[in-house]
Amino acid sequence: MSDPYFITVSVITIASAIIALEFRELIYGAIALAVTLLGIAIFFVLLDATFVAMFQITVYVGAVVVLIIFTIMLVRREAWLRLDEGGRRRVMGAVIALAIIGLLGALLAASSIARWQASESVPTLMQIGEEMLTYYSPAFIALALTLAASVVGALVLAKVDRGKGRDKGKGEGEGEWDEEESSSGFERGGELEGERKESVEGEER
Amino acid sequence: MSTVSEFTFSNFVKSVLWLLFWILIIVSLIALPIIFIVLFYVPPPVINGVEINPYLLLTMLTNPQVGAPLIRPTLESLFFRIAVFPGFTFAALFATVLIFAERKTLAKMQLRVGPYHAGREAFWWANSLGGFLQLIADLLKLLGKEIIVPSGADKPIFWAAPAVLVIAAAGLIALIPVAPGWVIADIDVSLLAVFALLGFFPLTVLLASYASNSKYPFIGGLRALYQLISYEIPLILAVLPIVILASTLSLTGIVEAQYSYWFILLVPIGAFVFFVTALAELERIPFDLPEAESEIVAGWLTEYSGMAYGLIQLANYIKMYALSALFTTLFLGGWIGPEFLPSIEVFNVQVLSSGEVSSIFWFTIKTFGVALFMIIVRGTNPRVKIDVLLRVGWSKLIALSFINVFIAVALLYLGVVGVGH
Amino acid sequence: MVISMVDLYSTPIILTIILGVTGLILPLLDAFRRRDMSHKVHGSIAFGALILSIAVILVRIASGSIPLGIVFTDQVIADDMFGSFFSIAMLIVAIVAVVSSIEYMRRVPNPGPYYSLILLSSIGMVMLAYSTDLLMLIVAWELMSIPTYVLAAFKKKDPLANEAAIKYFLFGALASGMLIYAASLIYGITGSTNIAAVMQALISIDQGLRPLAFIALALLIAGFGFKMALVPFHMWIPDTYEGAPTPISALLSAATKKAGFAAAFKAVIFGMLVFNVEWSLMLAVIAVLTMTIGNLAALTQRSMTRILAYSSISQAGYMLIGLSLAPYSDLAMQGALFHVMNHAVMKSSAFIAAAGIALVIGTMNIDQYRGIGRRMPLISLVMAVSLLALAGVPPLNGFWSKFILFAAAVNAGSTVSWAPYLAIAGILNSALSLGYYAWVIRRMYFDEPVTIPTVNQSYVYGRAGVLKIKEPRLILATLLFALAFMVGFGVYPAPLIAFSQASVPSSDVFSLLPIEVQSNIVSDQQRYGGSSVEMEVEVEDHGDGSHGSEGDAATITTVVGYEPSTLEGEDGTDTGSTNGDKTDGELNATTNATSTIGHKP
Amino acid sequence: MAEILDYTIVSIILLAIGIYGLTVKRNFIRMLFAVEIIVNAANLNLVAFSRLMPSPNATGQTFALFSIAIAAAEVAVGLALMIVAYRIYRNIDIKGLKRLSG
Repeated sequence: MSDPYFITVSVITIASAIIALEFRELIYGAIALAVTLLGIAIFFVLLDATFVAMFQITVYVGAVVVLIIFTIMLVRREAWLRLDEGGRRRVMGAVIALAIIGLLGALLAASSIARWQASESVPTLMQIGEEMLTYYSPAFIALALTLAASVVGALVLAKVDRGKGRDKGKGEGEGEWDEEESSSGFERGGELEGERKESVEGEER
Repeated sequence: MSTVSEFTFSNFVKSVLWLLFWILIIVSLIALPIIFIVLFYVPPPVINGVEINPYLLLTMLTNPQVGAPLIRPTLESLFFRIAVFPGFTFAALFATVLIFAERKTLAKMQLRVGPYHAGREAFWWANSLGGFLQLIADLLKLLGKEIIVPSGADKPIFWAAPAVLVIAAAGLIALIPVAPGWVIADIDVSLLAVFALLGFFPLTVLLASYASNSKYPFIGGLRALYQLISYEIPLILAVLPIVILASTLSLTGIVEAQYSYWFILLVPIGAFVFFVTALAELERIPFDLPEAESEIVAGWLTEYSGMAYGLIQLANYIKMYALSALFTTLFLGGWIGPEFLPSIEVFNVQVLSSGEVSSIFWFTIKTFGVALFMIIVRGTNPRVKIDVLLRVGWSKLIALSFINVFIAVALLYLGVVGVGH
Repeated sequence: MVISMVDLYSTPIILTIILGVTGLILPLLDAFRRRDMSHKVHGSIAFGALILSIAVILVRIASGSIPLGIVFTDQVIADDMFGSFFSIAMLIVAIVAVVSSIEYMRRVPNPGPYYSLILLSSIGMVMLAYSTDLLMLIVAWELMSIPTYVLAAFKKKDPLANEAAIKYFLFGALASGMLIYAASLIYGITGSTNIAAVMQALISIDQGLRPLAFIALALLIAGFGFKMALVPFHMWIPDTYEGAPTPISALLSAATKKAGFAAAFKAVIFGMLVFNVEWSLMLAVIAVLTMTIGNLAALTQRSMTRILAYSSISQAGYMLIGLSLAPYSDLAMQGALFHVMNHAVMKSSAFIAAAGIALVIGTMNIDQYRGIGRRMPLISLVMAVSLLALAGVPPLNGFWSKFILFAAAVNAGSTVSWAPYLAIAGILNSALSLGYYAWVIRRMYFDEPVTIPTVNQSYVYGRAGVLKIKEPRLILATLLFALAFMVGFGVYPAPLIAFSQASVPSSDVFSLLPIEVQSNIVSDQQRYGGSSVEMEVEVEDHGDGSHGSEGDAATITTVVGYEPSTLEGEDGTDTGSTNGDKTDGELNATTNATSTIGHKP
Repeated sequence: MAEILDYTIVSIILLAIGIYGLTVKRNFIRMLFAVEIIVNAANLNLVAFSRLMPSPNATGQTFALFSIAIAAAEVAVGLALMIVAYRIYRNIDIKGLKRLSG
């Protein structure tokens, strides 16, 4: 516990994690999140896992935080983003968090990992690569498919559908939502409006 | 209370004396005690077993030969490496030379008549260096200018962005091996670290454009984001075959793997893709959409002025040096070249060996050549449209880099090159 | 160190290749054509791929090369009967979702990605069912979840769907975060992520590490609980099922939830085998709470999807009975698996029937279901049958699985005193659930038809006043398949019982492990169900319990189950089970299984 | 060199902060932050165990790499959902959010 680097980095990491959640400006929250992620990367460096650290920075700072900030900039004027939580709720959350820290921390301190002696051997990059491509190769395939799925999914969601050809009117009408109608009862908002609209169109034809 | 008075000689002398008086006071009351405290309490640095104390320094002034054996250890110290040689000063110097070379080359290519008189007299012995002092004049101008922060700007981010850019660029140069053993941070995953650092640029640019609170910077920032994100993928893919062939992620290891072949001979497509994506990464013509001055004023740089602008430009040119050096390291064999230069000796003590001098020479020449090529591209090409840029990046370059990866794998399996020479 | 690559000819890999290639080609088809192709084309391709996958599993089972029970090896995936069982259940649901989507989603743009995401998600489920490694489990879990987040929000202009998806996403992300955290703790304790190695390492665990193992266990149960719809973690279920497109609700409720159970079996029941005493009572309490709260909440609902969502929560409680009693009774896991298969079909058919009705009358509100039984007789029939099956009315398949579960609870009463109360709670809850199922049936059949709002004119024919309704054909086809399944296996459940019995390990593994802590586990010749069964747990020297990146060859092969050759003619049984037909011959194993069921209570 | 207990305690504090964020915050992006913090706490655990356990092995680092990639995929989908929500709610006010209750 006497390692000054460790203490500094952990204080910065934890503080910026709290700032990320609590700072009023969302964009500063995102920057604080980036600092937290960098702090984790520095922990990795302290743990002789340089490759993981660099991977962490490349993926998180280079992609994830950029995406988050981009989204924040896109939607930052939206009022519904700034829904505020009540003070009581916040106190409750803090109590839960402290309880978790206390309970799990006590359990941890009681467990025998405190007496573990660190060994000198350091896992190498070659070992990681070998493990990933032999033992974990099916998981690697699954990961590739996961990334493919997320790309396909994100593209489909982010794309603006301009109705093409036959489906034009119908496709657009499908999800359209009329506030009066669907707030009145238990009805499903989306597709029903579409169906109704479509039926009108069908009659016109 | 002094009012504005006419300039008279006596006033001038009086003010000079006044100034001297204050300097004297400050030196004697503040600076001297500090110096003494430092001398008494801070242990002097020990280089090569010799304590560098003030006495030794004074001796060196009279008899430089005493210091000769200490030069080499000084060169090898971490501080010197970071601050001077493979580090910041070298890179900044390189960047300055690049700016000058760029101006001259562009002027020659496009028949521009620029400010070429500044420094012409100072460098009368080298006619082509005319206009060199213009750089210093530019620097002074930027230093003297007021930094205007637009109203409604997000000030902390606005101020921090140039600094972060410079730090990230400086981080890049820390990873590049200039000669055998001459690298600041010799980590075993330095190639990945390069990409990690390159990841900071889109983030910072986006934040800077957001913080400017202005339309053109915002457009420029979004363009920069599209461009940097979409060109990072082919950039990484273009480097993949190098990793496959050299079977290491360390830049030093990659250079050492090229003693028999330069990788540009084995994977020329990769070199091409890397060069194009590096241009895009640098936001240089033909990919300078984020700062296209004829469309969106100066893109995300619009609101920056004064020394903040200067810092950003410095970061840009250091980045240009870093990427040229990276190209050299990855494809052109880094420092590898015939050993022909003599070693440097001071008072018969060898400071740099012949091999080191040649290595530094070759590295510098190659890097400069790559940078010059970038400048020539700038001089001869128009800017592309954003949709062209994205289409080229996503379809053509990625496809090319995949072909490139297959070539590398084929080379590996055909036994042309083995894993890790 | 020799770590062999995984066998390319094992079932999960073949399925991954079939579904993955199809799934990746589907969105590209759109990219290379100027116009979107219709849902029919994409849906048919996806349907073909899914049918092919089921056929592959059946052929593999028929060839007899798949070991029975659960197999834990030193690979990340193992080709075993347990995985095949879950894969078949989940692929059936995927087929049902795909076929009904062709009609239900036909006006939603982007058909290519839609079916591609369903296929990718089903790869995740399949790999999850086969995985024997915590990392593999988590990656497969994400592969299963991430496409469903998108699918739930696929109607991009529908705010309800978006809300549902965002809620689902947040809970899903929290669940996966917890799982990764739990896995990190387990890795820290045991030095490995392979479940067999974890199992072995936990047997000889240092007492000082037990607290960490409990944290991990709690996090695992919470993480899986979100997907399984257990009670403290069920908040997102009704909203998401209501908001998502109904075929996707069917997929979520009937398939991803089952995958959650498969994962829980692998990681909690077997991975944490040593702690069975500690977790079983907790799970039992959660089971009772889940059943009761789900049923009570369902009573107050008026929207069909919400009713089905709450009913889905309560059904999770029944399955959890099987999980909590797994250490104490032979029948518990078997009943849970049987119920998993049944619930997959029952719940998806109920959802699809609701979707079919909504397609025509345009609402999920059961007050509008008045008299629908006369206008849409077939769909209403299937709806009624699947609701009754969910309630566990005797001649239907739901009865048998609940019966086995309750029998298991009574059976386990000899070991643990609280077990019979589970059976009582289950029976009371079944009665309670009939309350709202019967309400829906009453609305459909016994109430006078009012002028139902018919939004989709294309399904209506006849003159005004005597409106008849054409029932959507593809939806009807899937429903009739489900009807055949429910009634067929209700009348003659033996094949399915045999299949589920073949997929569970002998319960002796549970009684064996905690007692013989320190030494090697003795393989024992067991008599089970009249046929001689061998359960073997081979532990070759495995060093520190890791599959080891350094050190010598570490081979851990833990086979929990039977020898493949013990159940003759298993193939015929299974082919029958998935086709919804009865098999011809009375099989040896089948009779034994049924007789066992008969005796135990 | 810090001990394994220190790393796990930092990791648990981060986990608690993440859970706090998820229970308290009602803002989608904040909740996304909280999820990221939880995943990173787990990664810290993994890498710390991988290096500091009595017999170090590379599995923890491999696991961390997988989990980083998974988290990135998750964030991409989450933000796409966010953009869809933005398109839907651009023209209407806050009460839209209350539609799904219970």
